[in-house]
Amino acid sequence: MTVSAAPRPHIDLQNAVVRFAGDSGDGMQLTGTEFTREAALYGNDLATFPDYPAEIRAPAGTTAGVSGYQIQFAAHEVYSAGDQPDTLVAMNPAALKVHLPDLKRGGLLILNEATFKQSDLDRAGWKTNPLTDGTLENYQVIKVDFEHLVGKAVEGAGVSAKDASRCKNFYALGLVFWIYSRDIEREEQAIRERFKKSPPLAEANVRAFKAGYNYGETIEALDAPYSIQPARLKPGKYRNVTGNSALALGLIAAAQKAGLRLFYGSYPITPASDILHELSKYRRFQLTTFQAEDEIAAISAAIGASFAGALGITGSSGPGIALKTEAMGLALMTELPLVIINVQRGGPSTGLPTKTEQSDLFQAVYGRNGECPIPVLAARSPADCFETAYEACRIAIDCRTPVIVLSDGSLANGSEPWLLPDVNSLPKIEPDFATDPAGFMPYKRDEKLARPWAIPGTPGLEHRIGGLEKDALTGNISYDAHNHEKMVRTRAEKVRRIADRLDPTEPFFDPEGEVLVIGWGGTYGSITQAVIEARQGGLKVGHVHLRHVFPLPNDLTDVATRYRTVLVPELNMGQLRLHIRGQLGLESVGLNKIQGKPFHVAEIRSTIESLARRKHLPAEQEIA
Amino acid sequence: MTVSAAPRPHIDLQNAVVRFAGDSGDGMQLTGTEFTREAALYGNDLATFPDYPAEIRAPAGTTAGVSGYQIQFAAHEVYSAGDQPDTLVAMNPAALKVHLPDLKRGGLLILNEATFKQSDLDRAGWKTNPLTDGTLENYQVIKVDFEHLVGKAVEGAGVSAKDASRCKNFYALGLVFWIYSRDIEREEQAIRERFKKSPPLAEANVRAFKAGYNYGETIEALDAPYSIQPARLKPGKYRNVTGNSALALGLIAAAQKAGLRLFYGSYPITPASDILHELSKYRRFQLTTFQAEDEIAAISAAIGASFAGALGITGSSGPGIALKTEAMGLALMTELPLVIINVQRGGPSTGLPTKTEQSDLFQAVYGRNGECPIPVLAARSPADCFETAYEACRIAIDCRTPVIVLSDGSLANGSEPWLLPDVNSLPKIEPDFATDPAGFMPYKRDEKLARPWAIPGTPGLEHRIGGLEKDALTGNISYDAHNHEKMVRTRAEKVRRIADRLDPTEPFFDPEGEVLVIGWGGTYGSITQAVIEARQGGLKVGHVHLRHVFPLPNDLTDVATRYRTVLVPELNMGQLRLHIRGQLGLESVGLNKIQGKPFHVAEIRSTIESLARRKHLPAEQEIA
Amino acid sequence: MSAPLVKLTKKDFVSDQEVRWCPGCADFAILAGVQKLMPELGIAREKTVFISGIGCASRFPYYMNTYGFHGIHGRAPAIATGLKMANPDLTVWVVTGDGDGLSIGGNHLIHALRRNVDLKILLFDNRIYGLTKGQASPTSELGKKTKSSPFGTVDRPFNPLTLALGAGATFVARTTANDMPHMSSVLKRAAAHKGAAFVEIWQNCVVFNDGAFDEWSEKDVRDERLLKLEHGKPLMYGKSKDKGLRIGGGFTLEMGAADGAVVHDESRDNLSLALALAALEPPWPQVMGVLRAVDLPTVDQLAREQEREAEKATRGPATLEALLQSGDTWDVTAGAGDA
Amino acid sequence: MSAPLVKLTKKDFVSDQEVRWCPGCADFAILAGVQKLMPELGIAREKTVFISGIGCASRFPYYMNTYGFHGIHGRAPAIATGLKMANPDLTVWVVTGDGDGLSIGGNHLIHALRRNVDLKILLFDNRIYGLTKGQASPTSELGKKTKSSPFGTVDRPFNPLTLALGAGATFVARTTANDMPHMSSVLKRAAAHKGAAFVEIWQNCVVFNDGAFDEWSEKDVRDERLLKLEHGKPLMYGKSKDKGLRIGGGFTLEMGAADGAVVHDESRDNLSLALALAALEPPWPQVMGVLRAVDLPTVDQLAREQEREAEKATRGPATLEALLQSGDTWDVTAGAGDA
Ligand SMILES: Cc1ncc(C[n+]2csc(CCOP(=O)(O)OP(=O)(O)O)c2C)c(N)n1
Ligand SMILES: Cc1ncc(C[n+]2csc(CCOP(=O)(O)OP(=O)(O)O)c2C)c(N)n1
Ligand code: SF4
Ligand code: SF4
Ligand SMILES: [Mg+2]
Ligand SMILES: [Mg+2]
Repeated sequence: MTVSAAPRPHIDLQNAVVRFAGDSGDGMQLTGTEFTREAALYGNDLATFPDYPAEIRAPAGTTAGVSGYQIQFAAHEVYSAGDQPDTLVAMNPAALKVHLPDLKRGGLLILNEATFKQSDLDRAGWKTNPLTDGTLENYQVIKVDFEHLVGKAVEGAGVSAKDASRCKNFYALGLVFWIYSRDIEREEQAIRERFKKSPPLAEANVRAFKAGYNYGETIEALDAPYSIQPARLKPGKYRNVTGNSALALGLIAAAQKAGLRLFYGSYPITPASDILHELSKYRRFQLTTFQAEDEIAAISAAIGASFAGALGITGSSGPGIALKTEAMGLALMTELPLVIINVQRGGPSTGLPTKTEQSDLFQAVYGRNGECPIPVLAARSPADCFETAYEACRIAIDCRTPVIVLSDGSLANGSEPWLLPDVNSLPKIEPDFATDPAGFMPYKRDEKLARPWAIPGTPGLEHRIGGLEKDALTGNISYDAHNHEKMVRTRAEKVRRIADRLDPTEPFFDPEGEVLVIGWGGTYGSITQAVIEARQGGLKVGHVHLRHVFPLPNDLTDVATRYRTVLVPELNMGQLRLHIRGQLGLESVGLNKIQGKPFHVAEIRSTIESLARRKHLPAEQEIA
Repeated sequence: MTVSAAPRPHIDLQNAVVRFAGDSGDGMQLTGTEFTREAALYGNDLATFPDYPAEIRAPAGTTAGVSGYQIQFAAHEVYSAGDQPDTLVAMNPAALKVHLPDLKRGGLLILNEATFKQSDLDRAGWKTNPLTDGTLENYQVIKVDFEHLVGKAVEGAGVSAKDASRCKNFYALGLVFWIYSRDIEREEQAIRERFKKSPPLAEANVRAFKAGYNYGETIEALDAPYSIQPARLKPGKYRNVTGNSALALGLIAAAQKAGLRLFYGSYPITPASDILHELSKYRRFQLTTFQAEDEIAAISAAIGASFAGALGITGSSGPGIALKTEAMGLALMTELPLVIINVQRGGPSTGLPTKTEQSDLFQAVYGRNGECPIPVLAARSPADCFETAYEACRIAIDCRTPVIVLSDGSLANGSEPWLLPDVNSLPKIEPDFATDPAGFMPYKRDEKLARPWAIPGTPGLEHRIGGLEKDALTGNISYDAHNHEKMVRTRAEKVRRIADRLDPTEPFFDPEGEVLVIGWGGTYGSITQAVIEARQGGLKVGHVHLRHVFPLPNDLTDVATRYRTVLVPELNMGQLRLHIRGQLGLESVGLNKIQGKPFHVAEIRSTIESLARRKHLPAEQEIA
Repeated sequence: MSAPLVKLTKKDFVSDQEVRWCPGCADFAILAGVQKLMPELGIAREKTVFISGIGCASRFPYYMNTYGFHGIHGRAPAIATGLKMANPDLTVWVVTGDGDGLSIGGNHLIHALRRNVDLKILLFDNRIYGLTKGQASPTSELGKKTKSSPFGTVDRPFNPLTLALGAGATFVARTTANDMPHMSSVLKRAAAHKGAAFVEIWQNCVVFNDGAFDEWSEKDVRDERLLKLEHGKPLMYGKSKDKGLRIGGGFTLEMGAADGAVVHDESRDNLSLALALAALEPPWPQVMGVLRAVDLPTVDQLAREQEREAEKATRGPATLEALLQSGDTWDVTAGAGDA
Repeated sequence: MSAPLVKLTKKDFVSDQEVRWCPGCADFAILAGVQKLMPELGIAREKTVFISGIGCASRFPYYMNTYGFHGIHGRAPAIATGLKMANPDLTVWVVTGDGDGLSIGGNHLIHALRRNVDLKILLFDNRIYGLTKGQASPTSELGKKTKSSPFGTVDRPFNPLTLALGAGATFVARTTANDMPHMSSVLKRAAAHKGAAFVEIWQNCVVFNDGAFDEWSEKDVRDERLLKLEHGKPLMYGKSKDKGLRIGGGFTLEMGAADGAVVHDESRDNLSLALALAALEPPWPQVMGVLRAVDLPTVDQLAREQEREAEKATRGPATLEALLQSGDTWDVTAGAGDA
């Protein structure tokens, strides 16, 4: 892969963390996404973390309206979007206010100089001007007069002044491309493709982008350009995916492999809506998307679709999942396949809709009336959303059961390179519809304790199901006391047996030692990186990341006893920790953060280190 | 209190268990209730257990349509409705089929002879005639030709043949009155009062009742009449109450003591509907009942009412509670008083709507999105519903928090004598509305961490609340990371502190010993009786019955360590057991029954005994 | 897979389940009517699905020897929408009550109607909650004393017909369980309608609301108090069809003699006539029959058409491989791998 | 407790919160209109409450310096019902969006309307989901391409006006955020109505559905395409009021010349005129203004009256003691106690 030559010698780096930040209207999400795509195509490994406000567009120039996008890209494997940026692009004083505290000491700071007028500063809540009051003295500051430079660059492209000003983000992108020696030709094509409906806009953006790139040359005081070689990833074909799009693809893959129509019933909600948007594009794959009137209708329709013989799926986030809990009970009782996706966000209630959190585990495992055991799977990275979704569909169909998938806001919007799976080697999924009237009994079970899936349209199998307790064989309504006990225990056992079919738990890194870190969901990257770093310091540390949150792996306690202590870092108040103690009696120390943000690697690493040193183990570890 | 003289000498008993069973249309619930009232007025202690089908009236004569009502009444304190009836009234073969297995060996069986025709037997599923095939040989059988005898008795009362036949149940009641030497004059008055709108009907029922009573005399082969002296209960004024009516009274009492309007928003559902019916009668107490369009509207309206400064309450059963979980999060975020009542029934889904179960504990404690801690209280007996409801309201108002009350079907419909509390000695409840604009901050907290309750109509305190995360002081929307962590922890701490204010846990019976039985909810009676019996066998047993399911008492683990083992009997798969292990690390053995029915005393007693004998403790104890 | 076309009879649609309604309940009549109708439709048992919510009425599917789903309270229209969209070949009936369909399930109902999902929706209206033993429902008359309203309700009731029309329903009708021929003809019309067909059926609950419809069912008065609609015929009623509804001043209806009565037209796009009729309250006659029947594309049909167009518009093969590999991809070559 | 009666101004109703809508959003105009209206109503700030659900529109309460409650998605009418029934002295406004009010919250809306709760309900209709970034709403036109319907929607939209009328609303009106004088007059009428007042407000979302109402807002065409209703005045429109709606054959409306036009009557009990007008679709003019305004008792009022009657009817004192001791009681005398 060629990189366009730059006159100055490159400085080779192993990795870098870049954050783009600006007003909601400044196009920072787009800028970040473009940079990410180029890094991916170049062959870096990477991880991203977009972070935007709950309002569509909060008042310009205020801290409430700041939108950010962070990427870590590297010549080696990357597990998280990074704790502290090496380079921060701040398009206005509000963005600087919000993000400066995170910038690495000595880091590169690119500022939009023209926006530091007194009124701007006031709006952002700066008491004095950071450009002049010494605030920035520990950083390499690049002040750019974007308005002026962009204006000049796009002169003659045939766009209005307003549109010209909107090209700022591509100017900034160009500059960062120069700093990290990225391929500008590929990006130029991408820009032209994106704006193909308006050639003048395309032209203007390309000019701004190139001007930004060239501007890099002119900055003397800079160490850059840097270069970061492609990572030596596992061979194969790659694609950069966000969690939500990988999840959508996983669902389609499962339906296609099973030969079923995919029915996705959903009601929009941040951060789950993109799954609906994504799936809606693929109508050609025997795929029905149904934007229901609410979440209850969405899950009910999915149940109806499953009854009809489709793969019924529904997705939402915490508040919407709350509304679905009654119908989940119906799916459990009728023992139909159903997948329920929860892309978690900050709670409780409406909470922090655009922030990430892991606080819906209790709801997923315990949040229903009656004895209502439903398997719960959690995805650990954007690309892993594919596999988790696929596996959830497989279990749902195999066992005729609702299955919950937990994702979260950081996975949903974050992205990483994804090694495309070989379609033929995906596990088989066989819906195995009942067709034979001889001896047909709606609730006669197979060895997985699954009942037959007998769909309308099949002659001779007419039968009735519903949410009242049912006879263990005929499925007719039964109020019999012992039948009820039997059915409750059978439904529990059906789910329990899923654990019997799991692969043995093999911790990453050390198979025994001082600390076992047990995680689930989106903390995977930060934990992995933290364990790597702790082990570099000589500690023996293992890491188990649970895909199966319920039922838990049978051997988890056994594995845990091989370590002196167990640490459970979570973006909640300790839900998995209570869950494994309640289910398994497994004691652990919690590391809990509830700030709507992922862990910093350092927070976990230092906790591992201090635990390894401690004689007496605390119950919860404060974040240093 | 005088008992009308009976010619034969009475046999003194300490207690008796009587069950009335018949078709849904036979009026068995009424018969049972009448007998219960009389026993209460006579001064017996008692406990009752009504059990009826989910259909209004299933096909006549089938086992599906059988409705039963059991009472235990005694000359001593009574804790449960009894395991096995001493006397069974079976108004048709179906009732016999369903209930005969429970009748005590040698027990008294009163049968409606005329209903044992072949077609009746077929409909009830008897292969041969139990009257003649030896099935009944171990019982004292009294065959009564009700149709004929009742017909004769009411001749001339001026009612139709159909209405005459409907008097059967009072004939049966009369007979049982004779058997247990009850006061027929008081009952005669009661019947006349009940049918006061139709004097002929009143007359007919009175005649049937008296004829039944007199019929007793004529039965030679009987040990009866029995007599059971009044129980020596704590002195005071008593009243017989069902759990639902006690609960309704508890709510009214709390609102009255607090000087607040009571607003009850609800949507009908078995077995919670009677709370709505009951409250609807008391419109004169500044009380609004609102039958909402669904459960979501019911809780939302209650939240709106609390915002307005009323005591907002909502009630339902499992499936309806599921629908309320989203709005519970809103109540938590807005920190308004709210009481949510769940009268549990058999689950999951629609489950067994008229049967009892304790399987919504998980839902109550863990069933919401986000970190959403809500105190959970459980009532232990019909009369205790009053106190529990009162306490829940007090906490809700004191702490500005939603509070969940768990009752269940057996408590709701069951009844017992209730020692009326002295209204003046009920704990104070002070809503303490904010009125002073000086320094007013919507989220500034007091020492209980409660925020001010500033209601619309108060000048100068205008403010806005909602479900988004809010600033720790102003209550304005805040997306700040550290503010969120602070608020999540503060909300948790507010609830946790409730435990600090609880009385120390003092186990009933032995303060240390072999077994501590920890229970919650409607199992109180069976556990108490079982412990009494186990102790009579020489075992040292304690009993803790948790009113506060969440937060748990701080000293529970300490108390538990004073016993060799802890037994947790539950009408579910072990939800409290998992909860105390998860929350406290407290290990216990579970005794679990999921049959839609209360425990038999014997099931718990034998488990206590076998646990006391065992060396190695099992995880779950099978019911023998 | 499809069953041999033997001629079915009513009996073929009777399931083996014991019917658990109270003796005398009007639900029995509706059940009989529907079971009788089924063979006339010529649709195989296995292609027929009954979906319900919760309530006495909602036990209906158990008694039909077809596929059936006894859902949760209020959600039948949503379950049915999913079923129908997943398999448009099925004939889908929804059975609901006045509480199930208009109280908790009101939103799903109006959305199914606006979407024009091809469902036959039967609302058994007994103006009471039966299964939960006698609370007021959204069709209970203002001031009605029930278990939940011992002093009388304070909520004005819905008119199910105006609600359905206001929601944009393409087929709206009313009938009563105690007029079997009328009910049969209306059910048949509903079955024939392609789209969401809404039928309110007056149904007497003998236990909790006995006599709710007596005002309109007693022999001597019913002809005077009910107006049976017929498409293309004037709006006439009365024992000897001597009365009619005519146009009054300023866009109103007027009671008067039969001649000059407005001619009923079910197929009008404009809602005004249907609505005027639906909204009539005593002393006006209550209308019975089909108020509106217009043909519009159904959502299940539109969705499938869109799917076929999407398939046609696809460039390249619609395989899973192609899908996964779409977008920007890159290769990492062997040998360089370190993972 | 009640505030001194000083004359308030618009400013008094502006809260200290930063308004977080997109520049150019029509929500700003509605906010300004409502803030301007408030002092004209002569109701104290503390007696005024704004309740909303979730959506861009639903941020509204934060910007009003009154009591306010930003509820959960779709539930504002239910929250408001509880509030109003608990304290009928308050003036309660509900602000909702087309998604909030007609999709997830449709049921609460129609029930609030049928109950005639004394609420002023403003539905900000931008025919799109704003806050969640551009999905179709129940008022999006059939075939509309949105994020959730890249091939166009397949669901027919609701007509909010016919829906409200069908639900029995006692006050139904429409206005648009880009005609401040009209909007002000309609809001004022809504405020004056005793009962549930439903107002649909056309509101342009500049980001996700810009131009949705251009067809009716551009200067040169709007008079031809909008018919402004006035009570007691004939149904006329057109720049020079030369066109009118008249009665056609068989109970229909007809476009024609102004004279002979039907006279608008908001106060009719009969729904037909209001509905005929509400249901008009292009090429017919769209109506603006008050379609229906009838006086009927409100549920909050009826409930309080019932309460007063219950109090009057009480035999003996309505004390807590008396309540607890009602029913059959008995005494256990001291000395015999063993517990
Ligand atoms: C979520 C939920 N809420 C409440 C109930 C209780 N419930 C069952 S049926 C019913 C109403 C029945 O009335 P209707 O729909 O009119 O049917 P009917 O029994 O009169 O035929 C109610 C409230 C329930 N099963 N589920
Ligand atoms: C239970 C629940 N479901 C979904 C959402 C996500 N959500 C927030 S606002 C909204 C729709 C907003 O549309 P509309 O009501 O038209 O308001 P607008 O933003 O257009 O003003 C949705 C789906 C939510 N917050 N809660
Ligand atoms: S309660 Fe009423 S509706 Fe229900 S089965 Fe009985 S009569 Fe029919
Ligand atoms: S997204 Fe649309 S409705 Fe929402 S604030 Fe922006 S312009 Fe207004
Ligand atoms: Mg009903
Ligand atoms: Mg909208």
